[in-house]
Amino acid sequence: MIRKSWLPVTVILFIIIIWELSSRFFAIPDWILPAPTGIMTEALAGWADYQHHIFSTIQLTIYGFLLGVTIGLLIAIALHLMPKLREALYPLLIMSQNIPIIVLAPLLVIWFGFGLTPKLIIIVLVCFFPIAVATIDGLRQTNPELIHYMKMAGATNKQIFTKLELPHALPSIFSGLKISATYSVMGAVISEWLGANQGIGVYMTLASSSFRTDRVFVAILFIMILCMLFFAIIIGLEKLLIRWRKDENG
Amino acid sequence: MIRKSWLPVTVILFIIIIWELSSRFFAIPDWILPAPTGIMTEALAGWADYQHHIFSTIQLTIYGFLLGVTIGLLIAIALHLMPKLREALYPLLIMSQNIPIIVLAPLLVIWFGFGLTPKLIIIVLVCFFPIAVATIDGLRQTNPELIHYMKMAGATNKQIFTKLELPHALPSIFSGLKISATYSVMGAVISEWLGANQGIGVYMTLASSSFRTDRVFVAILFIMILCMLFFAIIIGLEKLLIRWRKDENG
Amino acid sequence: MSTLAIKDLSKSFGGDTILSQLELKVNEGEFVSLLGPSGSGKSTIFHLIGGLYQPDKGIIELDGKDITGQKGSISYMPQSPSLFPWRTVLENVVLAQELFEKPDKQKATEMLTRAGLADYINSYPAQLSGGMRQRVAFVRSLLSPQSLICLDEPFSALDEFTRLDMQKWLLSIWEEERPSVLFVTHNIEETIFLSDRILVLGARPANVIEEISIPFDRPREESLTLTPEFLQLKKQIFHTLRGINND
Amino acid sequence: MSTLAIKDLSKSFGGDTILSQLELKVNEGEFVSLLGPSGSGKSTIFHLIGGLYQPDKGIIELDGKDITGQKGSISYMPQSPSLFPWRTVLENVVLAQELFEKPDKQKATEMLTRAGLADYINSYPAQLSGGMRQRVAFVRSLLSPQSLICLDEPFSALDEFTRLDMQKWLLSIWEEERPSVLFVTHNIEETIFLSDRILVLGARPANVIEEISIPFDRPREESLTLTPEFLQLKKQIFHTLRGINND
Amino acid sequence: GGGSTENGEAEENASEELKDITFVLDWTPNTNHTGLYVAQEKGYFEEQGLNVEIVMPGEAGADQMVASGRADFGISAQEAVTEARVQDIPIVSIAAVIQHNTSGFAAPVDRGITSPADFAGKTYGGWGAPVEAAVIDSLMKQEGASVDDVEIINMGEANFFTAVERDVDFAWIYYGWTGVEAELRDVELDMLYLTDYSEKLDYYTPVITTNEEMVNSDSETVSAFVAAVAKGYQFAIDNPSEAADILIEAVPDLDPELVKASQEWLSPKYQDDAARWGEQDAEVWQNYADWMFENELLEKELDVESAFTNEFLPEE
Ligand SMILES: Nc1ncnc2c1ncn2[C@@H]1O[C@H](COP(=O)(O)OP(=O)(O)OP(=O)(O)O)[C@@H](O)[C@H]1O
Ligand SMILES: Nc1ncnc2c1ncn2[C@@H]1O[C@H](COP(=O)(O)OP(=O)(O)OP(=O)(O)O)[C@@H](O)[C@H]1O
Ligand SMILES: [Mg+2]
Ligand SMILES: [Mg+2]
Repeated sequence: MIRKSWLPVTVILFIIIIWELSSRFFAIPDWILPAPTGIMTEALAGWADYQHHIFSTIQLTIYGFLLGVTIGLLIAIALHLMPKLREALYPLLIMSQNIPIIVLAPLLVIWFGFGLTPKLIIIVLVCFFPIAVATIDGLRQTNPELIHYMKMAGATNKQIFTKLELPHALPSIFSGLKISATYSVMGAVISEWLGANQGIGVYMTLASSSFRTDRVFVAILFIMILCMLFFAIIIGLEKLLIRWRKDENG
Repeated sequence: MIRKSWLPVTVILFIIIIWELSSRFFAIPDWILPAPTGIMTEALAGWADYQHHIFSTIQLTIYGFLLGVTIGLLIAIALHLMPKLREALYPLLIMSQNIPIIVLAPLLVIWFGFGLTPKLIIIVLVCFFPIAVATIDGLRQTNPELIHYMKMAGATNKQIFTKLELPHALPSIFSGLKISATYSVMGAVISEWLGANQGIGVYMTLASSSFRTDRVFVAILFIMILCMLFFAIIIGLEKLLIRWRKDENG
Repeated sequence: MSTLAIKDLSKSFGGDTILSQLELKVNEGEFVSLLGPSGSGKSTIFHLIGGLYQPDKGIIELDGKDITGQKGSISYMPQSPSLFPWRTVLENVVLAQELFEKPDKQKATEMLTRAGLADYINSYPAQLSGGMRQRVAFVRSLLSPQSLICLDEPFSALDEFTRLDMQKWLLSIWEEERPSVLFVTHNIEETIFLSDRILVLGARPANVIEEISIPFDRPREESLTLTPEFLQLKKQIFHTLRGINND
Repeated sequence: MSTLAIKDLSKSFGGDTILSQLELKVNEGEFVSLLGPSGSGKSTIFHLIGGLYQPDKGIIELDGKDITGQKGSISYMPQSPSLFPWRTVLENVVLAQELFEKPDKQKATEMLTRAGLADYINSYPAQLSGGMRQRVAFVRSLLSPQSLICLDEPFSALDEFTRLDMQKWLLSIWEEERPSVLFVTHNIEETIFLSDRILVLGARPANVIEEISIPFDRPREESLTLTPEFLQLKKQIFHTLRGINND
Repeated sequence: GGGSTENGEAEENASEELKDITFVLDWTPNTNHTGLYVAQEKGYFEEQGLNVEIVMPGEAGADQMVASGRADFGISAQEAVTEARVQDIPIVSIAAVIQHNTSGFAAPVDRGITSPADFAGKTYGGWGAPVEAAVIDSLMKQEGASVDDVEIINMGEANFFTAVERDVDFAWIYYGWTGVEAELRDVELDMLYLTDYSEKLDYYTPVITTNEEMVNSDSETVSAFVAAVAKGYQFAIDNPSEAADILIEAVPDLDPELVKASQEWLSPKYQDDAARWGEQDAEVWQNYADWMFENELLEKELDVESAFTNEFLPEE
């Protein structure tokens, strides 16, 4: 892990250096694009003021992501096991991705108030879809030779599912998890625009409305860090669970 | 096709009927949630006024989606063929999904003006990621036995890619395409909030700011129809290109 | 210990009729072999018995019970090993058992050792040679709980000695537990050495064109294969098969 | 028409040494067979020649040129058919050819017909029987342009007659074009019938423990297998192999 | 003499080549913007040799667009210009669209909020800016109450009518749009205007802005633009109903009924008690900047002189 990560770190450092230099060279005003050093200064100086926003968003993201993934997996499994249901509900799944927040927000507020519920719904809506699509596709791509064997051996549908299709779909599921994890942090930030008192989303809108572009970028910095963290956790889990692949190619 | 689609149509009709009935029964005010009949009335009455918005969005979506898919595929292929590059750039891909529009929007407009470019950038940003992740994962999951054969047979890396890995990854690529197609319409709508004079996004914000909830729902109706259309085209293409799977199970 | 009776079985794929009005019987504790040209429909017969495909016509009975299209009645070894790449050898062999009862890992380990795979118990299938994978699939079928065993070319990838060893092992298990066995092979010596009865399938559409009862006593010794009676029988079957091929 | 020379080749997986200081030579236009117990390393030797694995030590030369770790020098038929599920039979057999030149579909169709697959030219692999898939892989290797052919148990899934037919076909092609052939099989009769020379591999770590030159003239007839000299040779090889297995 | 030459030039330009101008709104088009659309429709811009494109900023936000020169002119508000200038963002207010602040706190009558003291114990729905708490506090202090007793929640994307259905008791609205909509819906509101409680809060909102670059080096264009806009607003002042029709025509997706009613309400308020439309008073700027600074809403004091100018307004 450590040996491998120097390359992306180098690239990122390189980009930051280019950015800093061009900021200085072209004298780009801070309110358009602050220099990395400016952002870092603000990040360090303001830590005490904004850290509660970050922890609040982390919490929200975790709840939302776990809920979203659970729902996504359950939907995928249900639709896979019941092809009739898949036919009937697949269009609804797609539709669910096309309700703009601007419309959903008022409805959610009227139905659920300004509490945690509407925010979780937003994150779930963002997260569940990539997981569900990837899982359904993964389940359908199981090696037919192995399915034939399982059927001949007398496996019940449940056994075919748990012992064959699910492990076989794991790589696809992780592919979906990676997309969802990436979206979950942004989902949480967006959900905070829907009426929250703290969180990175709140911090960012305030910063933006008072023209503190440097703070906006501090917010983005943390969104990115969070996201990379989530992503790293998913990849770690993937490595842990899909061991055999490594051996196979080794 | 026709025989199969009655089920989802039934479900959707059922939902619409429930919605209509509860609208009437609970006397939900129109400005919170208009009844389907109300939405339809407005959709029919206003067609001449808003149809140019729809065609504008369709055009934008198609350009953006095609561009996004192309870029997503190219990135995935490049990262797959050059593992060093993958290591270096993967984190950047993830980061690209975590730049909130609120921050990006001013920068894009400052750099590219109010024209087509910034809008396309937004759609591409939304579309390319699911494609890229799904394709990379699909390419990596190629049956190692077949890769061994190809190597022994003297296939160049390019041949292994074009003759084996790419056709093998097709189902995964389609899985990514489905997710991207779903997002592309919403992406176009969002990109229109970035300063456009026409498009469903414009129509919707105008409707929303003049408290015309029925029009907002007309906009959603068309977003959904567009999205289903795109999705159907992708599924059609999938059926056309991945013929052998059907035969195999038949 | 089961009786299998196949009556009037027909099956076609697309327009091709593969099996037509096939009649076949395996008595309780009997060891029956199927011989036939490549592509004649032997594996298809297994798939029909196993309930994977529905026949176009006909009935399959196990112990007098109609099991047409019903799965899980047989212990099965497919022609290609069909191992799960993410399971170790040990996890793979207990798979069929797992479907019905708590797997007996102790016994599985013993049987893997007997099959010469002691060092590979925790390896993944991709780390094995072709013959090793076949032995894993063989052990898996022996560990299944059903009493009708269907083996589809179980020893095709083994060298003569490993093959002989496996044959003797199979016979010893068979003599002890007396399951009914339906066996597909292309090796005429093997089929004579193992079977009570041999059914020869003709070319398409396949049907049993000759039935040969093997007169040799049990238990059989390896030396049997060198006796003139054995060679005579081998020659006879050889000619029958040549007849089919020259049609 | 190529000369293959393997010198001092060693290979291990993890801690297990599979091959140790292997020496092996295939002369121009020679037909050489490898015999050895299951898991002894025959397929691994092929993988090394084909450049799939890098050896731990040693050199592989083709026509005096070092091809260690270099791919594409041999025409290869793997132990498991390795067909592409999304390609039809015809598209599959021209695959190896496609890598180097414009595929000759005319010739491919003829060869498929010769292999008894005329009716399956446009079928997908999943629609074929085990033996049919093996023949497809065999035709594919015959269509590759390289002049050293490596065949890994090419006929294991075929019945005696299809097998004999394929053997005779292989011999007729060989006699016409005189490629160098390296052949793996478990069938002793087959190996005597086909080869100029037989190399017997010992148990792990594998090395050539016996080399047997086959004295029979060419072209060989099927009747050869019934001559006493043939049976004598068969017995000899049988005993050599038994020796390995009893170690 | 000089004046006539200028006019002659302008006319000449008109017949030859129009100067392209981008104007960016603060939000979606509404009656605050009527003068612009009138100037557009009636050809006042063309008379001044300008070809104006009006764009909505969407998520991009008008102020940065104007400051960076991507847009030549835009709509903003005094509070935003103040904050922006303190952050060294070079935008300048060149005309006040409405003379007095028409915003205030609104609540459905059943909440019983008739004076700032009634805010105590109620829930305020806002957008989370510190200025909100400060304004509420300064109103409540006059009646001996404190903002500490108000629960403030962020209502995000929800609109006023939705928010007051749940949880929220009162919110900060522009009467000219949301208040008029309430009238149309027969929702009875209690409306507490800021101007009724504090002089200092009578700031200009909205205003028309441009960037310092334009002010310093292209004053001709700025003058021409402001002249056309002023004519447009003058028309809206004189002919509310006709002006509303022009806006509806230009942006047919707006709700005509709301536009008409809103225009009726707003037209007298554009110029109000000022000598001419668009006039800005240094005292108003100074007062509000001081108030913000006192309430720790600004990091440093505003240089009022450079924040706005009346120099481009047409002579009356
Ligand atoms: N799923 C399928 N779809 C279409 N045709 C099939 C399918 N399965 C088998 N067949 C056809 O049925 C015939 C018999 O196949 P089967 O696998 O039973 O042969 P077999 O006797 O086992 O041959 P082998 O000895 O080569 O394994 C073949 O011609 C094959 O092409
Ligand atoms: N990728 C791998 N990883 C680890 N071990 C391997 C791998 N490939 C082969 N082996 C080991 O190398 C040994 C030789 O394998 P190989 O496939 O060469 O045998 P073989 O002689 O072809 O046997 P068979 O006749 O059964 O096909 C076996 O013990 C196998 O477990
Ligand atoms: Mg078969
Ligand atoms: Mg092998």
